[in-house]
Amino acid sequence: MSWLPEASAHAARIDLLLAGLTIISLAVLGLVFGLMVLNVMRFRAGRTTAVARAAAGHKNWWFEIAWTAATLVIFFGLFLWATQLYVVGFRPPADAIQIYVTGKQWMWKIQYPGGQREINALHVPAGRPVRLLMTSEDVIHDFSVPALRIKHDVLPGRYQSLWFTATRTGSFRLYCTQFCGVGHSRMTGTLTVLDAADYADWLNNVPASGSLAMEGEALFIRSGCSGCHASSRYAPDAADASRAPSMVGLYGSRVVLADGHAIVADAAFLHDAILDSPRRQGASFATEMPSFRGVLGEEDLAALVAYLQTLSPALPPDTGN
Amino acid sequence: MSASYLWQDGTLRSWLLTRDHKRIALLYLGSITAFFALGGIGAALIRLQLLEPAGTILSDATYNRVFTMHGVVMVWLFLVPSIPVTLGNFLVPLMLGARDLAFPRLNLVSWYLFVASGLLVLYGLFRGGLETGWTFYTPLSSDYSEGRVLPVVLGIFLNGFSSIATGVNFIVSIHQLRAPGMTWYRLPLMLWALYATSIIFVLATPVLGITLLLLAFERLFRVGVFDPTLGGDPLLFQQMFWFYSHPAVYIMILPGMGVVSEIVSTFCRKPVFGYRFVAWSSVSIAAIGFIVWGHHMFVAGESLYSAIVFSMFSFFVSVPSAIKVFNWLGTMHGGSIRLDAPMLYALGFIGLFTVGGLTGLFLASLAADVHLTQTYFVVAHFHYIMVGGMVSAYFGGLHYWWPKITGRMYPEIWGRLAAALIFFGFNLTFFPQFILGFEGMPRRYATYPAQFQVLNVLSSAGAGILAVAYVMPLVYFTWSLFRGARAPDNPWGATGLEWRTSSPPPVENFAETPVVTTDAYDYGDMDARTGVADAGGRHHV
Amino acid sequence: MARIGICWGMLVLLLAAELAAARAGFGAAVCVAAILMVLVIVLGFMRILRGPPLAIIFALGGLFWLTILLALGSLDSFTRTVVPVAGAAAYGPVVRGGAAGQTKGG
Amino acid sequence: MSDGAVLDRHAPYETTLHRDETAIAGMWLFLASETLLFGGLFLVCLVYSQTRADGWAEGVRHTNLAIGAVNTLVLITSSAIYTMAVEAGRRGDNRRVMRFGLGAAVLGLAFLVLKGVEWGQEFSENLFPGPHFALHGPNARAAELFYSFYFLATFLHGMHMVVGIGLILWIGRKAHQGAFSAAWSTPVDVVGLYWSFVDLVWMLLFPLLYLIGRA
Repeated sequence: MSWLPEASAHAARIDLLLAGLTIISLAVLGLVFGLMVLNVMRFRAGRTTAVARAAAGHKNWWFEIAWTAATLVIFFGLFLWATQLYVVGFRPPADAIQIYVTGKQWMWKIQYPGGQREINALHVPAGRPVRLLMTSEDVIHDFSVPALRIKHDVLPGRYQSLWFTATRTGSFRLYCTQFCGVGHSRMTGTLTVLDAADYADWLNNVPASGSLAMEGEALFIRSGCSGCHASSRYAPDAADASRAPSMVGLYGSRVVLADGHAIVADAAFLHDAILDSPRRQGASFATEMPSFRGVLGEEDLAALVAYLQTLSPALPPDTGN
Repeated sequence: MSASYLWQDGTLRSWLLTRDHKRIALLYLGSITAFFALGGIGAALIRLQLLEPAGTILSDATYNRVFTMHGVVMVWLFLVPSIPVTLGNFLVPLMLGARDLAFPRLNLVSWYLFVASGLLVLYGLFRGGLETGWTFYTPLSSDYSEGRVLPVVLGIFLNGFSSIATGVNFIVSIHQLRAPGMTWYRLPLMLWALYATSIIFVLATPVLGITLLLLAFERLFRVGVFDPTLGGDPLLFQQMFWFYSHPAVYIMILPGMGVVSEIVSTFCRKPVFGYRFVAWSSVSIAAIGFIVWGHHMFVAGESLYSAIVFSMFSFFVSVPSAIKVFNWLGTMHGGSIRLDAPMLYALGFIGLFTVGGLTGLFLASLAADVHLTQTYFVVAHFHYIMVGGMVSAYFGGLHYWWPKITGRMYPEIWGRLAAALIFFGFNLTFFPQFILGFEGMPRRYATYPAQFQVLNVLSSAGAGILAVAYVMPLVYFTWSLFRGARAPDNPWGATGLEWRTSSPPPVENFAETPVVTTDAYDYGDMDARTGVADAGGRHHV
Repeated sequence: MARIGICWGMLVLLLAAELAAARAGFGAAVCVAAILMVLVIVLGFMRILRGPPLAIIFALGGLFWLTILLALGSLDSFTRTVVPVAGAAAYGPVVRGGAAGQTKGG
Repeated sequence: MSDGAVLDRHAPYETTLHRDETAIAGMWLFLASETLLFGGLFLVCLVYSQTRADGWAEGVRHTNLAIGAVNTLVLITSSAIYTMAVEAGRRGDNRRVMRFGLGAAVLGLAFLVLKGVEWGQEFSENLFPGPHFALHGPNARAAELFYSFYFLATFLHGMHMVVGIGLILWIGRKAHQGAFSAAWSTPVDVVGLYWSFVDLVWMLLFPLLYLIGRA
């Protein structure tokens, strides 16, 4: 298990605050447990000496006042420290990139200023402030990125703002952390922090909004596929095959079926596999895939297949059937 | 002196129509034990499910129903009533030196309301289920939930009346029914704690009632005052919900603090250090506890001013709690400490409550809360308060007063073993969750990324131990009813009025109305030897 | 009996005053009249001053907690800052419901 | 303890005065609790009447002021009459308790009937929130909020009226049986507190639902 990374300067400042709180807590806890154990050892019935008891007598009113006051002073310091770090969140820099985030049962829809759209994935450049403007289409969600140490509820009927400046490139998990119904634990995604050049490159290569693949991605989530099949191109999700095979790189790969027969996963294979899932050799997944025959129409299937093809970026998409 | 309250009239009818506070306490004890078991089964299912990242036994939909069931049952059908309606009902008149509570009939009505509400809630939870979590946030609960919101919400509404009835009864009894000589500063600290609890019962519960009524209205007619499509504000629901539900935390913990004060004093054979501080800290917790609820909403979209104000108040509320902890430690200092089972539970309470309180500071600190809220850190924090603290105190209290309630001693060795096991199992279950929370694992997830598995497995292992430890008292308490040694009137050599009557007490509690001439916890002979401690105790304030 | 008659008369007069004030648009005067009516009922009909002292304590306690509920409960709504969204129409999602109502306060 | 000639063996009181004061204090405490129940409604009203002022006032303007005002008068009178029953109870005059109680209950019933008529009108005018809501324009949604509040508030108050009328009828029956005496009429007092409280709540709801924002 790796320790949670700090993907921004703010994250480091929060960790310092948490460390401060932890040290104070451990000191108090040590004091309480220490006094408890000492008292028990020293004043155990039958073991107590008159001398020990006599020594126990110096308590007075001032003692109570003094330590109460000390506690209050420490608390006030903590309060100021934590508040000052919180207020920052209400003051986004004017030059921040504005990205829209829409929560919907159970996916995150992301819209960039250039018109690019994504689902359950957020790409940002390192070193530039980014401001998320968030709203919900249905219930309350919560957009949370632990690596940045930030989160905020996403409410229907109004915008919420959340801003950050990521300083470390890489992929980090994002979660919905406000319980939002059946698919709550599937409403996760990936924040990818790219350096400036990669970001520009990425912006140019996102599938345009309204494309067949884009439609397929929405279907992939809406029909429940994303509940079991990993589809994020980036770590840490890509290799997760505990529930079902990962869709990343599936298109164009060789699949060995239960009867030992090997087959290349082309568009026709994907199309048929969605309708009736084939048994793979030696596979043991936590879930069994239902048939989507009669659930998804041909247009839907085409969109899904188009989307799955984008998950094997090295291969050119073919025209399938 | 007439026969004990247990056997005076053994018919079922006499139990179901009883107005004797002691019998009502036992009726409550039976009901909440059943609910505790039910909630515990929910907890076991949750921990089983989370053994594997992909989940093991439950579908997402079922998992959501199970954790909602666990939350609703534990909060309203076990934790909130727990100590007040069992130990409180049994002890308030005994500690006051009274024959019964002020309104005996109302007391019985409150039990029937409780049972009715419990059945209604269970009907909703098991015929269709509910998947909103115990917090019922709108618009999920009002427009989007497929669960049985209405029966559960109406059940909790009824439950509120039961709480209010108990609160009214306690407050009025403590004002009106004190035995001659029982001044306010001679009251056992348990009664101060229950008085403070009752304030919350009476003044917070109705706000929950109206909030849930508004929710039910919105659910029924699909339009209502929190509906965002009408420009309604879902945050207003949260404000009103937490106006009750945060003080409800103090409903759960204050009686536990009362129990611990009694136990610590008895097993140290010393008056509680700083009696008046401890007494008033109960009342101030109840009062300040009403003005901190907004700290549940730091990331919910509440205004900056509001967040700052509530954060500051939240720091304040920890002061009276700290006063209690240090005064208990002060009580132990220079005492003559015996480590019987109740004392072990009390020590466990002090330790675990301290952890819970300190982690509360993390959540009161605005910026830290942003990272930690809605994660397993919060889950661990409130379980330290409610299970580590409150349930420990409840078990401690049951062991302490068991001889008085039943007239039988429980087996001491088993009692100590269970106490130790609960402490160990509890920490193993919930400590890893603090780390999980810091790492960012969100709460209420049926499945989770594989990186969190190790800590989850540790937590589930702890839960297994905890389950065994909780079943043990059920077994040996039952055994003791038939085979336990007969209890003397005052097995612990304690000072309260309840120990001056027989074990179990007669129907009318006291053969003669007791007259109080000394302070609570007046372990006179010992104080004569130590001298200073007693004088110190008296001159506080 | 005379006491009850007087109280009743006062209540009717206050009701009339309330209606007049409402017609004239004096919201504040309506509130004052309503509070006076409540006082007449508490003092005249419920006879709080002749009840046990506990009655007064409980009534004041209820009033105090009501104040907490109203003051702190509305604090958030009255101090909320609204996120100004520039260019939302250009590429942002459309917000459902009464966003217009949200722009008040702060 | 066998001083139970006057008092029930289970009743934990020393004297009758002690018992009566306790009952009255208990009722006041319950009313404090009720205050917070309605307090939640007042909070909703406070927030929306300020932050969605225009739509809220729009809603207020569509309530039926005539019925509201008459109902207020009815309730004031009912409360006054019941207070006379309380006075009669203190003198042990069972006949008057019954008569005044009945009068108060009839007026209470009249209030509910009028309220029902008003509701009926509002339903037929499509003022009940929902897809067919009568009002349109920029303030319509907030006006729907107001009517959500209006119907729940009047429903909750109406429920309290029903309970109150039930309690008064129970008092009337006891009075008919001659249960009260100059020495003991506490139930009459306690029910009187409750009935006046229900009246009191209406004194606050009336301006909130009908007056403030109308002009």
